[in-house]
Amino acid sequence: MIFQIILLIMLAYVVGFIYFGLYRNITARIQGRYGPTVYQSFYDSIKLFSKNNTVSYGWMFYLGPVIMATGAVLTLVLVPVFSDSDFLRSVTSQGNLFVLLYLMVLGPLGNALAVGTGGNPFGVMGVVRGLTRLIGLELPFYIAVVGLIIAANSSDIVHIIDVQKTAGLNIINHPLLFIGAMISMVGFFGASPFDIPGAPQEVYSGPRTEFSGKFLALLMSQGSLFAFAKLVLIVDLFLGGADSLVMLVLKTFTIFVAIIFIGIVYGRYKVEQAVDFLMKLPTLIAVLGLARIVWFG
Amino acid sequence: MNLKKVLPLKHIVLSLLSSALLLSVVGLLMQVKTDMFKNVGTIYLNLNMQTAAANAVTSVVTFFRGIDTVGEVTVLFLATSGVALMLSATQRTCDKVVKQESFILNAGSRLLLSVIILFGVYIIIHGHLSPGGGFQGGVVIATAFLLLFLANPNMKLSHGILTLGESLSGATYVLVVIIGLFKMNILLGNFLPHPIGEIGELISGGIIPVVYILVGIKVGSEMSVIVEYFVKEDYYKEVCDA
Amino acid sequence: MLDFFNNTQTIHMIIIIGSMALFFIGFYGIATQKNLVKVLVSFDIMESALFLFFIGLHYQVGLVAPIVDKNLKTFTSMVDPVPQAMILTTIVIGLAVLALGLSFGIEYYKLTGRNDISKMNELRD
Amino acid sequence: MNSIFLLLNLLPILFLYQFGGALHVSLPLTSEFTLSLIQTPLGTFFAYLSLISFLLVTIAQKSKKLACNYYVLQFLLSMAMLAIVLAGDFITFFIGWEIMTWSSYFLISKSNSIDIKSLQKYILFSLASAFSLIAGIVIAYSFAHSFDFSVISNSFKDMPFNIKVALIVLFSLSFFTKAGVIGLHYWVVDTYSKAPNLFSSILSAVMSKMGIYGLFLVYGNIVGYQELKMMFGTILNGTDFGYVLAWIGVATSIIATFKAITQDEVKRLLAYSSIAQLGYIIAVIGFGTTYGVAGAMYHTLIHTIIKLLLFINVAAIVAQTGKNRFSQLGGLIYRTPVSFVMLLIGIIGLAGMPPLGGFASKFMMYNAAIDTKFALILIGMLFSGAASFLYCYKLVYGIYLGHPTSKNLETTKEVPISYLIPQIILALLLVLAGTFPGAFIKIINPILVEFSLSTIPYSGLGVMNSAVGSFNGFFIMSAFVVFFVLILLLITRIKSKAKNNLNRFDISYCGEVPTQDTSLHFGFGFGTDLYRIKFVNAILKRSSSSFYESLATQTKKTSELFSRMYYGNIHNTMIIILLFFSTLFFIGVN
Amino acid sequence: MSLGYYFLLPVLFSFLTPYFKKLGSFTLRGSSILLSLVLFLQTVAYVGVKLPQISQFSIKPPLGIAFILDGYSLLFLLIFTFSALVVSFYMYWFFEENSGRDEARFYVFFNMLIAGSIGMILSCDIFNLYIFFEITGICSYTLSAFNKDKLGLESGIKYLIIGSIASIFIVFAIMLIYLQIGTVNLGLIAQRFHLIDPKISVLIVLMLFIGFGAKAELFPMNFWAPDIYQGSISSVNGLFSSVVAKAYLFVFFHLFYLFNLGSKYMLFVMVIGAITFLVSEFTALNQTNVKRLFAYSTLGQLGILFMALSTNSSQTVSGALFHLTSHSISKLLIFLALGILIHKFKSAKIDILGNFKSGFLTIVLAIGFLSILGIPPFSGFVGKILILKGFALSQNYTAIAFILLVSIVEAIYFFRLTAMMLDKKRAKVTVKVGSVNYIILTLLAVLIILFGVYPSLLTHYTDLATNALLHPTNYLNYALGVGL
Repeated sequence: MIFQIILLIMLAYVVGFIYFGLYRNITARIQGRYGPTVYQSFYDSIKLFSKNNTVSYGWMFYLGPVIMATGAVLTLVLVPVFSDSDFLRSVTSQGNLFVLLYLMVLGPLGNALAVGTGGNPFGVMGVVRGLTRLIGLELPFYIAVVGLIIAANSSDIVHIIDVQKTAGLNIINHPLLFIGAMISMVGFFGASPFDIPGAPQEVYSGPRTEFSGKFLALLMSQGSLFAFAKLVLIVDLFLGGADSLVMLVLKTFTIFVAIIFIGIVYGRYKVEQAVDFLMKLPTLIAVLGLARIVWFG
Repeated sequence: MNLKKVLPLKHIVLSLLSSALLLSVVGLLMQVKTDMFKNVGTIYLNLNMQTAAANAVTSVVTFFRGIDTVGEVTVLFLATSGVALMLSATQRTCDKVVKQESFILNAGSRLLLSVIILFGVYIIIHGHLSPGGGFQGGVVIATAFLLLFLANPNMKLSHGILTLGESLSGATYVLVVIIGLFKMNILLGNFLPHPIGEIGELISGGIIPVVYILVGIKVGSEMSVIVEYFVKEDYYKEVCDA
Repeated sequence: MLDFFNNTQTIHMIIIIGSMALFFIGFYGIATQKNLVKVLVSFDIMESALFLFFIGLHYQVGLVAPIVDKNLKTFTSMVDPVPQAMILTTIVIGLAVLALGLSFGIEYYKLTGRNDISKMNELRD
Repeated sequence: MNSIFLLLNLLPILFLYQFGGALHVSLPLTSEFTLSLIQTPLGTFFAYLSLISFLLVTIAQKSKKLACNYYVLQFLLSMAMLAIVLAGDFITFFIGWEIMTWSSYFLISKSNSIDIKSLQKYILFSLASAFSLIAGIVIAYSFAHSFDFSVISNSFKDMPFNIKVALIVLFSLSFFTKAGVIGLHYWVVDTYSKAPNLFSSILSAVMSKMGIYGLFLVYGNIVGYQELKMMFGTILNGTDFGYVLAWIGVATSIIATFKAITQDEVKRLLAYSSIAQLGYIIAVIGFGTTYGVAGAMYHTLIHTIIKLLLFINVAAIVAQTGKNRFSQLGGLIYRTPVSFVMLLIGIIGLAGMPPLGGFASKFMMYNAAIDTKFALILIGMLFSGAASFLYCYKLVYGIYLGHPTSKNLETTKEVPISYLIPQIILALLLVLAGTFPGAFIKIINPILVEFSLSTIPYSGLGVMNSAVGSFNGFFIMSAFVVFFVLILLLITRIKSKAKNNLNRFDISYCGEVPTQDTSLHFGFGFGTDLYRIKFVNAILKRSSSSFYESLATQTKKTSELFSRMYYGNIHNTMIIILLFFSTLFFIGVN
Repeated sequence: MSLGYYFLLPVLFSFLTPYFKKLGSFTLRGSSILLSLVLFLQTVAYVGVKLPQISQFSIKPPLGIAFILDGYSLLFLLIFTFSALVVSFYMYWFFEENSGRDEARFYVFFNMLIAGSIGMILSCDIFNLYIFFEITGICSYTLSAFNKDKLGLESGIKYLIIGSIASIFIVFAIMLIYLQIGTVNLGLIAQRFHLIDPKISVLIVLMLFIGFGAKAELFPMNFWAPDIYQGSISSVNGLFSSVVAKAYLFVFFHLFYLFNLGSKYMLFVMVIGAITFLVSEFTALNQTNVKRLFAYSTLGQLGILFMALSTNSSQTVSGALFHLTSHSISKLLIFLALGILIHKFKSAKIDILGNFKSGFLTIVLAIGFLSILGIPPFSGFVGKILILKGFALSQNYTAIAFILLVSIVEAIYFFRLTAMMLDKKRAKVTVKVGSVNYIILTLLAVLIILFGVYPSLLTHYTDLATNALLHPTNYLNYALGVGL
């Protein structure tokens, strides 16, 4: 089991960074640039791990990234990666979808604590923006998840995957929910138009302002782990999971690309605009999907 | 022109209301049948031979409904105390003496005093025989003092004596009521021998004349006090204002 | 003509009308008069009306005062003594209240120079 | 003094433990009233909850010099609550309820920051609650001819439908007021924020739970969930009644959450948070399903723990610094580290994040909603939960993080140990509740039996089972700890020259160099920009206060109108009497 | 032991007062206390004796007048004599502090006030009752004017005018009764009342209603009441609230049930009571003078009592009598405690009085307030719940809702006062309570709590009283002289 966990983390680490690299690359190409290599982010993280850390604001500043990474890793191990194998099944069965929903917030909280300890106004600004965005951002995703749980009558992800084998994929059965969840996902990946917390153009690095060296590296690494976990989760929920590594990469990549393409097209919302938007159209779409399940399912 | 003065609406409405009430009450009372039940008074009349007072009203007042009279005396006493409470304090502060008005008036009133008091006493003592009694007699006595005050503004009553008479007669009256309980096992029992003589004689009727005499003393002194306070009030006001 | 008046019914009727008229004059008085003395007088008028009413209604033709004397040895065909006793009591009470009221009035007048009851409004919040 | 009352508080706990569920006392008060105490599993649960809370708060009060009468009133309050939860009939219940009302009133009045208006708000709402309760009680009595719970419960089925509804509405109104359902919460915030700091913890943690107990009592015992289902019919997989109640609860939760975010005063934030959390409980309490009851019960427990922890923590900080606003606090993390950790544990619980007990209770409630297919309710709860992260963060950031806003905050010392002991105990409880959620199943099952609902299967201390999924709290906690330690080890292995004890002004600040005078405690007031979001603005700009203020104005106007009649003109009074006589005369005679 | 002593001893005391006065103020005060004590002990001695008890005057009823003590009057007798005892102790302190008052006359009026009230509840003859009514009246007029200042005299005059109206109506009614029934004995009236012309009976009832209703402070006739309270000293307020008003109320319902009036009248009285309650409680909100405030509160409580007593159901009536007792004790407590404060601050303005600092007074006042509001574990609660229970049994939900809603209005001002007492921001003046007052107030507070936690002490007597009120067969037998 321990071996499997390590394997999974490594897989996620690599795939996550590659996707991140691809993200930068594709964005650049669309914007008519060349962009860095696919592995650039990977190199960055390795480099940062070995760099000197210039700044520390006490133990909470130290622990914040660790908590965040812990949250990401925990999320990762609790998401069933392969649908038909026993891979980490004994671990994933200990949790469920609700655990994941809340674990996804635990990490950012740890980070936010560290940022707060740092006391940099820009960092706090980013945190506040992120938390405010959360009000709207999670809503469509929650609705989608609730819809799926009610449809499957279980909050167990494995069960949801199993249901899709017989009843067909959720993306086909519940397209409205999928759309809602995808819009939320755009935000989760920090892509436009919801990339408010980082907002590179305005606050020069948002929550990460004061981090450097191994902390930044840790944050980057957990970001890629987390991104992978989220992608797998979406795949599990809507695309019936993946029974092999190839399928996994294929499906996650598809989702990933979709997110990128959405993200690149739009400019960034202001935070209240984002929340306002998210509370209207995506929520409405998701609620319609949900109503279909509850009243007509 | 003030419309309110020309048409005192409130007065008109109230007078109309009073008239309407008058008409309907009179209409109502006209239908009253008064002889549905035998009045308790006729029973008292039949019982009156036992009490041996020639005046049935007196026996009702002092005996059959005797406790009413205790209450009544108390009411008068309380009113006197109230009047005294109100008017005594200011009178003490203003203690001037004014000139004698007229000697003839003074002497005449003194002459009349004894006659009036005697008449009052007669009314009191014969309360159980003829119309009259303690209250009436007491008031007559008070008029004697009124005359005195009118004639001589400097006149002062001896409060000590009045209080003594008032207190003692009152206390005795209450004791008479209580003695009845011990003698006859009933409050205000007629424990004195009666009828002692013929109905219509002065000494007859047991406690009835006793009670009326006590009432007479009490009412006489109380009314005198009231009269004094009111008369002097007016008088002192004039004196003090001057 | 005299026979007509020598009739209990008629006498009662006259007494009712008269006493009630008096009563409602007093009623009108307390409702409209604002002078304390006048109000007290109105009360007295009302009370007097009641005395008249009560005593009057208990008089019947042929009955005499309830006192025995040399000519009348028994208590028969006499008027009811109870109303008279009651009225006696009520008169004294009325007198007592009147005296008390007047003493209040005098004292109040001394303090304020007013005897208008509608203007007694120092007791307010 | 403190020690005496500490022992006194300990006594009833031992007493209850001694009886072990078999307490049954009845004491004839008059020929008609009997005071009876019966120990039911439900009552026992709440009894321990309140008694232990009082014990912990008394420990925390050690460092404050409080007068004897304060302790006496507090003990009276705890006894009143004991009477409420152990009552076997409505008279005992009501007596306990009212003693609770006034003893808490006098306790609140001992605060230095209290004003008459807040006291009035508190007592009037409490009395309105009590009067609504007593109205329900006597109406029930008029049919059952007894105040006994069991008799009323038995005769409830035979009452006319409108009476049943009236009873449920009256009781609910009463308990809603105590729990602070939105619209009836007007008193809550002022009271919680202005009460003595440590007493606020009792108000929020225990007293509001008496409302919850009342709801359980009425819905579960007196009316019965079966009867509720029969009365109102069903919607989806749940009852109509539960659905309406759930919306009330969810609305409470959402509105209070947003209100909480915008507060500047620490205790006001906690007060709104308390309302919001009780909103969750009310949302699921009417479901009438196993998981609804279990969720409500578990959240009651967790919320008690959390709110005690947070209020004691805040009270300690306020006592230590003398400041009670986020705008006046900040940067205390390295001055009061233990307090910080305690608060951190508290808010993680409050936000309902996994390794701690807060998640377990939320999970239970969410499952209840899924069980009944009340999807929108569930989303409402999730939404409010997401929004609650904001105020959780505001709480920890505003007090402990960022920069100190005044000189003396930089020299503040750690709070006295007596404040920390209860906090540590509570934090441990919270961790345990998250680690061994299965233990709770053992507590809840007898109560479910009492309500004649099916029980929850028990499979180990760490496992929380539910109809639609389970999780292993023990596993998640240990995994979290293991990963945390591993990553920590990893990161400490990586040697890097880190400048510790860095000056707090050494931050990137747009090229400026901040000094002592620069205001750096940014972000304590966040939430105010929420006004720019239309939906949130719609919530925030509305307030029940205008309604109650206008009610007060109307009352005052009525009062003035009536006062005019008592103008004191005796002449008019006489005329009125005479007119009254005339009117009655003409009516009566003709 | 005779019932007549309740009247005769105070009368004897009053007649002899000038001589007590000469013996010194200590003797005067002492003798008054002794008198109250004797009467109270006599009342206590009646507890447990077989009721009704009768004490005849001159001649056997129905011809003569008698005092009859049944369960109903025993309860009131206990309240009255107890209040008198407490107030006479209190007045000891009062005259120590306020020397130079006309002490002797005060004691005359005070004792006769109690005696008159007791006479009203004991007498079985309506004309005799009227005389006691007047005695009580005259004492009340004078006591309210006792201060002899503008306010006092004004209140005295107002009270006197209202009293005169009331007495004229009552005299008229008595005369009509005698004309119709031929007697003024209550027993015979009760027996024959339904036989007389219904129109006349309406007139009689109406006049009695106006007469006693005006004195018992019922709604359209109570505009004078707060003025009276404001003008008089606060121990007298306590007596007005706990003795005099209760005596008129006693008579009102005694006659009400003796005459066996129909349900129409009951409904009417209930509505009038409800309006009284509503209007008074609302008006009380707007007061700044503490005496007026509690005057309105008294009116309001009388409203509840009128509502509850007119129901003819033993449950409600019993509750109402309990409430009445508890209200008497509480109001006495409040007025006496306020008297101490008013003496200290020389003002009755709430804003000024709120500045006192005395833990003892705060506690006893709070107990009084809570009791009147009907909050457990104080005696007011038992009364209120019994009333509500009674209404519930007759399924009169409107009345329940009404009482509870208006009670909230009542709570507003009671708790405003409480909050003011507890307010730490005020400039506080320490008030010392003398030992006599300490004992008195503690006694009253203990009684309130005692009746609250152990109501059986009192319910026994309220049940007796209810039975006697609603089923006055024994009373009628005695009043008719049957079996004497």
